[in-house]
Parts: sequence; structure tokens; C-alpha cells
Amino acid sequence: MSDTLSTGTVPASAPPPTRPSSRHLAVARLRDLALVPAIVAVAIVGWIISPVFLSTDNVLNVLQSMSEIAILVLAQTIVLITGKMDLSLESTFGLAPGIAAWLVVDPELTRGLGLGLLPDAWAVPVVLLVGALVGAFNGLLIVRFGLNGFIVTLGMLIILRGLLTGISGGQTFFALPGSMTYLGSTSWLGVPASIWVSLLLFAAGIVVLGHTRAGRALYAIGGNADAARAAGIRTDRVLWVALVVASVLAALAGLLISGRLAAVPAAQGDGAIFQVFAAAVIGGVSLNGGRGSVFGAFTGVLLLFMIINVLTLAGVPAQWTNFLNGAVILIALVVSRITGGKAQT
Amino acid sequence: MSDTLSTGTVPASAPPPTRPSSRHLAVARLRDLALVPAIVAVAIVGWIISPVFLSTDNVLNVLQSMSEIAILVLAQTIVLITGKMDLSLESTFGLAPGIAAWLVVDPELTRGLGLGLLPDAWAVPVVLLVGALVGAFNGLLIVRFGLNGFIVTLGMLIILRGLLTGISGGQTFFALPGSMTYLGSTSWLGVPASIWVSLLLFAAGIVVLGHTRAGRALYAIGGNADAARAAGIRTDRVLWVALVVASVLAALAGLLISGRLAAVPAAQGDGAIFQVFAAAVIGGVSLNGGRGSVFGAFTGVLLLFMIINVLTLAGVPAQWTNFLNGAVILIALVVSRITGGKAQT
Amino acid sequence: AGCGDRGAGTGTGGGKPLIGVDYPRSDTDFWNSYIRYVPQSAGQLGVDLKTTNSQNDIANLISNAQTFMSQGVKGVVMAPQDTAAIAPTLAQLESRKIPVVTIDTRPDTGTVFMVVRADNRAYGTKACQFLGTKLGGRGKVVMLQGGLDSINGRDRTEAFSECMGKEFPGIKVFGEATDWKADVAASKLQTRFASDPDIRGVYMQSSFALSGTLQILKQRGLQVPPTDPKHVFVVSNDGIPEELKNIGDGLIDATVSQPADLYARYGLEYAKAAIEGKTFQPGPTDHGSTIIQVRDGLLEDQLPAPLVTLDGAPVAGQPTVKYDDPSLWGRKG
Amino acid sequence: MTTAPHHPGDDDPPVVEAVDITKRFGSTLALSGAGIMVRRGETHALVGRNGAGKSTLVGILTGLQAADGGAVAFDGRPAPPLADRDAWRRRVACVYQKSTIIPTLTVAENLFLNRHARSRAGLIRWSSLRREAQHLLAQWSVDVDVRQPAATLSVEQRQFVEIARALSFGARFIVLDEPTAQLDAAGIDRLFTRIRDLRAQGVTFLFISHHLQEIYDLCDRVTVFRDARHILTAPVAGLSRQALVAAMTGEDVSMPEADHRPPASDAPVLLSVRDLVTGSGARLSMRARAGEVVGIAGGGGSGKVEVAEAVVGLARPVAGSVTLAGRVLRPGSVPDALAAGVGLVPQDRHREGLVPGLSIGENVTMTVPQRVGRYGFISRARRDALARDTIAALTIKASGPQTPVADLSGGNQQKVVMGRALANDPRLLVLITPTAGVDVRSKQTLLGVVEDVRRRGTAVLVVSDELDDLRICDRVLVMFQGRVVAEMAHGWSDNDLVAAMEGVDLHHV
Ligand SMILES: Nc1ncnc2c1ncn2[C@@H]1O[C@H](COP(=O)(O)OP(=O)(O)OP(=O)(O)O)[C@@H](O)[C@H]1O
Ligand SMILES: Nc1ncnc2c1ncn2[C@@H]1O[C@H](COP(=O)(O)OP(=O)(O)OP(=O)(O)O)[C@@H](O)[C@H]1O
Ligand SMILES: [Mg+2]
Ligand SMILES: [Mg+2]
Repeated sequence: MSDTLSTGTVPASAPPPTRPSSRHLAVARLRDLALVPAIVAVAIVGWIISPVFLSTDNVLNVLQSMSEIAILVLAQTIVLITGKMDLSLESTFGLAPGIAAWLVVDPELTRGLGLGLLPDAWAVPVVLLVGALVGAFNGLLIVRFGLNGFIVTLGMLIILRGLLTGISGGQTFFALPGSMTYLGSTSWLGVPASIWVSLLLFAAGIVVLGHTRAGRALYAIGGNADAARAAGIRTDRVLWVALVVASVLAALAGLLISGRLAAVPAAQGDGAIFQVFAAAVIGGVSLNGGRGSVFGAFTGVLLLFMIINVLTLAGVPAQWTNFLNGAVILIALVVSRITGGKAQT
Repeated sequence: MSDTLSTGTVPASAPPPTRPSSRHLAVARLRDLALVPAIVAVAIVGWIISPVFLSTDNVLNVLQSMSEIAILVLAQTIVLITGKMDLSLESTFGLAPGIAAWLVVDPELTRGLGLGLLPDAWAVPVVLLVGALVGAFNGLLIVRFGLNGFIVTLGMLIILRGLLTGISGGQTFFALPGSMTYLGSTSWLGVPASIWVSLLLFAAGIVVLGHTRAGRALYAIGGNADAARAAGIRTDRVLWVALVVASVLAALAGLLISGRLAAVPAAQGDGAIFQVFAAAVIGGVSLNGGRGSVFGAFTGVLLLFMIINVLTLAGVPAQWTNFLNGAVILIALVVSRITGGKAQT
Repeated sequence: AGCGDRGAGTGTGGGKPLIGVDYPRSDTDFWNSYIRYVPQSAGQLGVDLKTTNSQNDIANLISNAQTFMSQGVKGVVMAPQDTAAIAPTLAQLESRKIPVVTIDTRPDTGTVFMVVRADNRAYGTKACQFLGTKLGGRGKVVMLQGGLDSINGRDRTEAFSECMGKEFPGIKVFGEATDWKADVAASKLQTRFASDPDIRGVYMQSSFALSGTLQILKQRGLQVPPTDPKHVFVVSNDGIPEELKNIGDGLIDATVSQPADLYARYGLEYAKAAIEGKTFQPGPTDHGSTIIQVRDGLLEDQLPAPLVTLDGAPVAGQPTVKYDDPSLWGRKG
Repeated sequence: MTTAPHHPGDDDPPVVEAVDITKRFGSTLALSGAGIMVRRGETHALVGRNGAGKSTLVGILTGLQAADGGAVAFDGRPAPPLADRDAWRRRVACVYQKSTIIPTLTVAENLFLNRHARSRAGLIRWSSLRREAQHLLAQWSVDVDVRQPAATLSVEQRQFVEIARALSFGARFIVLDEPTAQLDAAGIDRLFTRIRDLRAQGVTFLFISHHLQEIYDLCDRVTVFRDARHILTAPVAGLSRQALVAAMTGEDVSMPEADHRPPASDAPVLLSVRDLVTGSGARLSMRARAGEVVGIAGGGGSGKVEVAEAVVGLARPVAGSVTLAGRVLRPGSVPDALAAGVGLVPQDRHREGLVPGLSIGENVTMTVPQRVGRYGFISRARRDALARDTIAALTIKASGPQTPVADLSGGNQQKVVMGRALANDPRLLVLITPTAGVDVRSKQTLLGVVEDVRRRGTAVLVVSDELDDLRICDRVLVMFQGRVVAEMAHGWSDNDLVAAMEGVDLHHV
């Protein structure tokens, strides 16, 4: 590379930028925006198919229905950047509000312990606490015992879902306390609170991952854990925190959707992890760690939900919706490979 | 694998093995058999819980009900050893017989094209052909275009499942031709043919992966693809073949279960991939490629199905079965980590 | 006719008969109610139970049936959600002379002693008639379908669409596939409200979408009394306690009460009867249902699945049940 | 040894001839119209600075990569198509710079990969394969059980497995890309003896190394690449060291050692290591004054790297303590060492030195987040300013602080690692094999930096077996089998030091 350009004395002026690296920079900067043209294209197609698509009502609808999954995508992005993955997020998404409901709701009204032990106001802290505990347990197995993250969280996915089925007896928890439904069902300034929450979390994610020591540590660990350790980053602790934060975010997302539905179905989150991975990867987050951005992940999830919305508005036959969803994901992957370089590896 | 079995023919001049390496060898040799004590323990526990457990009837039941998933595990093992993964196997498992049924069965009896284009005898070749095509398409995207295998096959999982839902309208194909039901429903020497088929395939897998250059090439690629290429292995071609073989095996497994059910439900294979991964990893196959054995994978799937059978015999409450399944997988992982070294990373 | 001939008691010698019951799934409210009723009924009927859970997977069901055979059960009660793929298992059980009672679904082929089910097509038709009548034959309704791969869901979808097309051609139906998922149902319903704000009716094929639908109506300010022209008529399906409560509160308008308790009771009763060698003939039964012969050698006891409404007044000439009627299983829980 | 035993006639076609080869990687021009011609029976050296395109040419000469332009011919006939690996392997064998050992497979299988002994049924005969493997390794005195996974081998043993494999093909033309970079002196001797044997049998070698002395010891002719281009090809005998280095760098370079000013004897003791014992039993006790440069020398497996890693907290010692400027460091804690003012250049820059996907700026400031922001936030402007200083001070060739480190050449990457070590103005700078795989010019810069920091009162530990690295030290501790066996003041003779590293004491025999 450029060190072979012989320069006896370093000139005061910086060496003229070589082509390769300046192009690299441009690519890196553009990768974040890689999906914007696609989003615009889908918006136009959607508007042609149904003018309703761009109505405030429908835009809010898209944003609200993606808000919970978007938070899961944010959580997964954090974990992916460190070079791990957390499949169990989809189960935490259901289990955390499920446990809170189980502990709090009145058994007269619906299934639940309702031990009278916990006042309703405790429901939300319990949700977040369950998330934190799941994350800590994942951390114990992955960071402390050195087990493979994919397989640990796969086991946790199954076990946590089983736990929710077990405590709920497979039934839906209804009649949630107001503290649990507030965030998911209220509106601020005419916009559902869950949209605000998800947008704020993404904004925070952009700042933290892009502009703080802790955030950059995630990238360093994902890029080369040994080097990060040698540079004085407490890699184990950071990984642990990342797993806990991701699980707490998943619990929060679960709280939002439980609030929106005013219930915790035993199957809450079932199968969501596929969509979460697809959105993160389409958004340019690398499964090998160290690469990807929170903003990119946001564009990924936005694109996916816009397409699903367009398909619904277009009224595609029910039996073909799954096929089309899959096709959209695959095509988005191939396109992001062609346009954005090695975005998805 | 078996190459670590010491043979007496090593010349006397062999250097005395140094301590660290001899310990390493012992571990490597034992890893294949790591699950055998667990299997024996489960057999004893099962027999205590219900003497029926060891009856011929029940043993055949366990072997038959695991036979199709076992073939999927074999397929996944082949792919994992090369350092890739194929999530779409679970969809191929349903799609391949689904397409054959769709093309062949009489629309008078059940949903299907029954174009009269294909005589019944063509059904089985069509099943295998669909498998091969899916594998080839995966290969195209992964090997040729260099897309990430996890995400490509995740997309394919969704799309192929959607395709089956699309062509079947979500319904079950039944009234399958005799050629499709033969293998899955007949018995040879009093033992269901699907048991024979799966055992034979595993035996073939042990020989091919342990004792042929092609098989060793899979390990070499999984261990270090660049080095394998330098050693003259046509890595792209081998990967491609591995993906195609895995998909064909998945199609064959689908054929067996369709034969056993005499039908192809639209949800055939749904969610099976989790179990497949769990079995392979418990059996000591590494998700990072290059490590694991076919025999180990077999012990993994056998252990899982024995435990499920014991739980069924013990009559655990319905809503806790999922939880127990998950717990079994997680505990098996942790135990195999503690006893077998780094088997699952 | 009636409840069948009391044949000579050639049943099990001495002890209680052993019956294997396979639960189809444990992750829905309805089936969990069933799971809770089965041991109760077994106690009342004096039979011993072996239970398994096939988790909505036909392969598990087959394996579980094998396990029952190994365990030496004398009769099997199952609810195969896949009515085609169960045929080989039925043949195997028949070859071992183990009688089978299927719950909720009717196998496409093969022999069973009795099918105990409520008519899923009737659910769809009842919901259609209720909505069509209440809307006066005009307007738009959304049907939140279940999973495409579920026979019960398909029956409800087909019957509802057929009835709407025939009896209420002025009503436009938006069918939305939801995979039995509450969040999918909620976002599809919301999308429909965005594109067609004048929707006046919702048919949910199961209670899974219940609270999400109510939340959307609340958010859009559509929870108004039926007298208000903005009222959206909501018909649910299952008859779980929460639905009955919501009818009482005026939040939804009707539901179809699936007889979870009767499924448990008569499934076991017919299995026991089969073990004891009794036989049955088509005709009305002693528990308010009718046995019909759906094909040669296949009897089906069609249990009543009443439409539940706030006032219990007949709709479109069909009787309905008041939401607080103590005969409803959702009131006994 | 400078003359080849075979004297090829001028009409004899060269073993390999590459003409006008061009190769691009993305926008990087790795080779631009370069060529080489290797005559039958000679040992031909290929030299050039990091990134000159040597390994790229090796890839093309061995059929691993296709050239974008140009032609390769063996014995005057065009090279076989890329897909025909067997044909390539008949013509040329190679020890690549990047390891081609497969760690998960056994040593035996690595040796015979894709050419396993087979029975008539086509199945592999593991027993005879193991026998052959044992036989092969015995020739190289590599004493390992061939049934163990290659992952358990030491770096040196791995290198010998690579070499043994390459030489066992029976090819008449062998390429060795930096084969000595991982070997100690004894290993290099063994390799050279073997090369000379084979050369006597008429085998041709293409030999790449950054150790110019080896070129003079071993080779007949030398080709120099610079900036992706061919610069010259000449007989080694007629080329002075000066001229060779000038051809490589395009300028005159001399190693820094001339002005040696020892630290003041009253300088305070900064570092004191007391009875340090590492996990595998290596021991070290030492002190270093402010401004002092102390070398720790030793051969492979001497434990020098282990003790150094224990000093900086990368590894947790079993016993002993490290005190820096009166502060006792927490054992096994890198953050604590950093806080106390330790700067580290780790042994392997790829493994521990760099996060390749991140920019120069991020890598350089990774150890000093507090210097580029407050309250956990990072200011890009400050980070880039700091990185720009480093780029200027160490003459890193890059377009700016945003350039990903992965885009830099090896020498410049090593400078980034050095920049990271210097970022916290260390009181103690620990350099572990700081110039491994670095070309002459970059070596000069890196060692020059040491002179700068010692003037500012920093104590420096240089852990290496490279004599050039050790020459800048005020004194050198020599380790052998986990113990310090000798201490040599500045001005030692090469022979004494090498002998001590080999465990031989020349003065007491
Ligand atoms: N696979 C690759 N992708 C991108 N760039 C590459 C690749 N391989 C080599 N390069 C670039 O090509 C140039 C030549 O590299 P090469 O490895 O041939 O150098 P070298 O002379 O062997 O250096 P060294 O002495 O450090 O081994 C360098 O700029 C390098 O970064
Ligand atoms: N992970 C390990 N497990 C067991 N023993 C080890 C390990 N790493 C190193 N050793 C042993 O510790 C001793 C010191 O090894 P080390 O490689 O650190 O020495 P070194 O001086 O750095 O050698 P080199 O110059 O080759 O890098 C050797 O005997 C080596 O075999
Ligand atoms: Mg090189
Ligand atoms: Mg070392």
C-alpha cells in the first residue's frame, strides 16, 4: 500500500489522499444510507398501489406496528456488533411481561398468581428485571463459561418460551394493570407513545454506539476481542453489559406490545427472531461483529415493515404473503450485497 | 474421528508422546463417545420410570420417530463441518415432497395440480430433484455470490415455507401415490424401513466423512478454507456439493415422513431446525466448522429423542413439555461443555 | 336411537379402563381449558389417564400414539389438527383393536369410533349471520383469519365468506391471514382501518386477537354503544371467560362458545363406551346434540356451539345464549 | 555458498518466468507490470518492502490467484489453467506466508491433505498415513505425536510442518515466502542445511525474506520489487548491502545505533519486577531506570514473551509483583497497567494489536478514551487531531485518521500499534518483537521512536530475538528455559548474545 511510496522527509502537508482509502471512506459513509433509495422506491410504489399508504394514519400505523420489533432489532444490533448473537430475545419479549402479569394480575379475572405480594405499580420494574436476569444468565453461560452464543441462546429461546407456556398454562394474560398498558396504548402529541419510545431509543443508540467510549468498545470487541483486551477494554464486562442491555430492551419491547394488545399471549414473540435478524442484516449489520450501525438497522426494519404494509394494502392472497415476505428479504439481501459491498457478511 | 484411534502398527521408533499432546489425544478420541454414558443413564432412568421404555415396541418407536430428524441432523452436520449452516433444510423437508405431491396427486381427491403430466412413478425423483435444486440455489447465493450463509438460508427458510403454503393453500396434500408412501410406511425384517434408511445413511456418512478424501476435504474447508484451497481442494465445488447433498438428504427425510403420514401437511418441518441444531451441537459438531463427527451427531439426536420419549412416558404436564425440552437441551450443552472440552464452540 | 344400546359389559375386567389422551397443543386459551377439563372428567367417569402433548405437530402425535400402544392403553382420544396425515396411525390403532375418539376434527380417511366436534363451518356461518343482520346487509367487515394451515380456521373462513357472498352480497369482506398471532392481527386490522376507516364489523376466528382488537377500537374512539352509527360490531370465537366478560361490558357483541368442557367429557365418555363394547346410532342424544353419520361407518356427535350475545335474543331466526348463562363453559371455570 | 552447482546454459528455458504481471485488489495495485525469471538450479531471492507485492507474486506463481494481466510460463510452456490444481502442484510447491495449517486436523492429516494414502477401495488408510507422517517429521527432528491436532503445535513446529509438507511433494521448484520469520536460529540452520542439500540435487528455490543476511548466505541471484514494480535482478555476489537496501527503499538507509547515550546513573528506578513467576514457570526479577532501554532476549520457548505479558497485565502471573513508579500493578489487569502508564506493543499485531475494521484514529486512541472526550463521550475532532499527530510523528502512510487499519500495509499497521502504545505518554514502554515482519525502512522509524521516548524519561523494555532490535538497548537480559541466564551491557558482540540465547556460554567452556 501507500507506505511503499518513498518519501524521504515527511512533508508538512498531509500526503495526497490515495484513491483506495478515500473511496473506502465514501463507501463507509454511504453504507448507512444504502437503504434510503429503496425506502423511497417502496414509498412511491406503495403510493401508486394505494394512495392511503402515505396518509398520516397509515404512516403512524406502520411506525407503531414496527416499534416493538424495531426495539428488538436495536437490541440484536448491539449484540451482533460485539460479534455474538442472542436468539433468546424473542422469548424474553414474551416472558418478561408474562411474568409480571402472572405475579400481578388478579386470578379472579384471568390466570395469574395475584399473590397480593406485588402492588400493580411493581409490574413495570418486574418486566425490566426479568429482562436483566435473562441477559445476566446468558452472560453467565456465554461470557463466564465460554459456551457458544448461538447455541446457548437457542436453548434459552426454547426454555424461556416453555417457561411462559408453563406459568400461563398456555393462556393469555388479560386484565393487565394500567401501569403495564400505559406506554403501549397512550399517545403523546397525537403520536402513539410506543413510536416515541422506539425513536428515542434509536436516537440514544446512535449516540451511544457512535460517540461514546462504551459504544466504541462494542465495535472494538466485535472487530477483534484480543486486541480490545490488550487495549485495556474489559471485554468480559462489556459483553455482559451488552447482553443485559439487549435483554432489557427486549423486555421493554415486550411491555410495549403487551400494552398495545392489553394482554400477554403465551405465544408473544414466537418466530419474531427471524424478522429481527433479517432487518438487522438488511440494514447492514454484520453477523461477524464489528460492523454495522444503529441507523442502518433502523432503515432495515423500516424497509421491511413498509413492504409488509404495501403487501397488506395491495391485498395479496393470504397463502402467498409468507412467500412474498421471504422473497422480499432475500431480494433485499442480494441487492444490499450488490450495492453496498460486503454489507451482510 | 476414527483416525485418532491408535493402531498398533505405529513403528516402535515413534517418539514418546509428550504429556500435553497425549491428553489432547485422549480427549479427541473420547469426544465421539462423550454422550454414551448419558445415553446409558437416560436408558436406566427411563426403565425405572416405565419398564415399557426398553420394550422392543418402544425402542422401535423412538428410532422411527427420530429417523427423519436424524437425517436432517446428518445433512446439517455435513454443512456445519464445512463451516457454513443451512437453516432452510427444515423448509426443504416439507417443500420437496409437497411439490411432488402437488404435481402428481389427483385434484379430485385432494388439492393438487394433477396435470396428468407426471406419472406417479416420477414422484420420488421429483422429491429428490427439488432438494437438489434448492441446494444448488443456496450454493449459487452462498458460494458463487459470497452471501452470508446464515442469512441466505434464513431467507430461503421463509421463502420455501411460503412457497409450500402458496401451492397448497395451507392445506395438506393426501392420497399420495404408492411410490411416495412406500419407504416411509413399509417394514423390512420387522423393522420400519425408515429406521434402516436412516441407519444406512449414517453408516455411509461415517465412512465418507471419516475415510474418503472428499469427506476430509469438508473438514479441511471448515478448518481453514484458504489452506484447503492451497492444498488443491476445489473448495467452491466441494461446498456446493455439500449444500446440494444436504438438501437432497432433507428432501429424502421429508419423503420418509410424508410416507409415514401418507400426507404432506403444509407445516411439515416447521420449527424442526432448532431441534436439528441442538442435536448436532450436543453431539459435538462445532458451529465454527472443521470439528465434529457423524457418529457424534447420531448420539446427539438419539439422546434428545430418548429424553423426549422418557418425558412422554412419565406423562409430564402438557404445558411444561416445551420448558423441559428446552431445559434438556441447555443442560446437555452445559454438560457436554464440562465433560467434552470445547465441543460446542 | 338415543344414547346407544347398553351392550353387555364386556369391558375391562376389574380396574378402571386406561385411556390415552393426546392434547393437540398447549399454547392457546381454548385448548388449555380442554386440558384442564380432561382430568376432571376422567375423575367423574372413573377412567385412568395417560396424557401426551403433540404441540401441534403431527409427527409428535404419531409418536405419542406409539407410546400409548407401548403403554397398553385400551382407548385413545386425540384431536388431530391435520386430518389427512393421521390416517396411517388410525390404521395402526385399528389393527391393535384400540378404539379412537377424535375431538374437534374429523379424519379424512380411516376408522374412528366417534368424532366429537362442534361444527366449525357453523361458527363461520353464525358469525356471518350475526354481522350481516346487525349491519343491515351493507358495509365493510374484516375477518381476522387464523392460520392457513389449520383445518378449523379454513372451515370458518370458507363458511363465513360463503355465507356473506350468498346472503349479504352488499357487505365487503377483507380477509386477513394472521397465523393465530395477536400482534399480526393487530397490525393488519390497523392497516385496514387506515385504508378503510368505515369498517363496521370484525370477525375474529379465535380469541387470540381479542384484546388487540379492543385496543385498536379504543385508540380510534370506536368503542361506542351499538345504537351509535359509528359502532363496530365485533364477533369473537371460543367462549373463554374474558370474552363473556367483554360482552357483558358491551365491548364486543357476540362470540361462539366452543364447548371445551363437553369436548373433554364426551371424548372420554365415548372412549370408555367403546372399551365397554357399546355402540351408537345416528339420531339425537341425551345431551342436546345429534349424532350424524358423515360417511359410511363414521359417526359424529355434533355438540352445540351456541352464539353468545348480550341479551340472548335470537338473531336471524337462530337462538342465541345470554352471556351470563350458567350453562356456558366459560362461566364454570 | 554463492554458486549454483548446476550451470544452466542460456538456451535452457527458465524454471519459471513471469512477464508483465499486473494484479489489482479493488483499487490497490499490488503488481504493476512486474516480472521475474528463475533459472534452473539456482536459489533466487525476492526482496522488497512490506506491501511490495512479493506474496502476491507468489500467489500467482503457484496458481492460487489469477493475474489481471501478464503471463506465467514453466519450463518455457504456458502455465496450466487455474482450475487444474494438480498440474500446478506438480510444477511448484510453496510455503506460503500465511499459515496453511488446518488447526482442527491432526498433524498427520495436515501433511497429507488431499493426497491421503488410499486403499484400492478408495478409502483412506490412516495407519500408513500416520507412518509416513512420522517418517517425514523425523527428517526434520520435529518431535511431535502426529495424531494430535495441529492446533496444539507451537508456532515453530507449525512452520516446520509447512516446510516439510512443501518439500515432500517432490517438486523441482519450491517457493518459500518468509519461512524464517517464525524460526529461531537453530531452526533456521536446519532449514538452510536442508535447502542446500536439495539444491545439490538440482532443486530450484525462490526465497523471500526480510533478513538480508540470509539472502547473502543462501542465494545466487536476487530480484528486488518496489511499489509493485520490478526494480532489478542481479547476482547476489556483486551487490553490496547498501545497494540492495537502496534498491528496496529508493534511498539510503542505515540502522540507528551510532549515538548511544546511556541514561544518567542517578536516574530514578521506574520499574521494578520482583520474583515474577508465570503460569508455565518462567521467572523474572529486574529493575529499569527512567530513560533506560532494557532488552529481554531469548530463543523460542524461552519464556521471554510470557514474562513480558505478565508485566503488562496481559497474562496473570502465579507469583511476584510489578511496581511502576512506586505503584504496585494489579496482577493480570491491563486497565490498571494502562492507568499506571504502561504502553504495549504486543507480539502479534493481527491478533492483539489492531481492530482491522476500525479507523486509525479509533485504534490509536483505544487505550486513552479519557484523552479524547469526557463523561464517556468521544469527540471525533479531538480523536482525529490526536491521530493526525501520530500519523505525522510515525510517518504512517495513510490518507487520514479515518482510514481503516485493514487498508494499511504491514509496516504501517505496526506503526499504528506503536502509536497506540505511545498514546498515553507511557512511563514504561514494552515492545514485544516490535519489528517482526517489518521492512528496513519502517524498522528504522520504529526503533527511532524508542530513542525519542527514552529521552523523555520513559523506561523501555524490548523483548525480541532480533539483534537489530536489541542493539538499541543499554543492557540485555538473556533468557533461556524460563530463567535469566546472562546480562550483557551495551556493546556486546553478536556471537556472545546468540550463544547465550542458545544456552551456550562461550567464555566458560
Ligand atoms: N487479498 C487482498 N485483498 C486486498 N489487498 C491485498 C490482498 N492481498 C494483498 N493485498 C495488497 O496488495 C499489496 C501487496 O501485498 P503483498 O502481500 O504481495 O506484499 P508483500 O510484498 O508480500 O509484503 P510483506 O513483506 O509484508 O509480506 C499490499 O498493498 C496489500 O495490502
Ligand atoms: N498455552 C500454553 N499452554 C501450555 N504451555 C504453553 C502455552 N503457551 C506457552 N507455553 C509454554 O511456555 C513456554 C514459553 O513459551 P513462549 O512461547 O511464551 O516463549 P517465547 O519466548 O515467547 O517464544 P517465542 O520466541 O517462540 O515467541 C514454552 O515452554 C511453551 O511451550
Ligand atoms: Mg508477503
Ligand atoms: Mg511465544
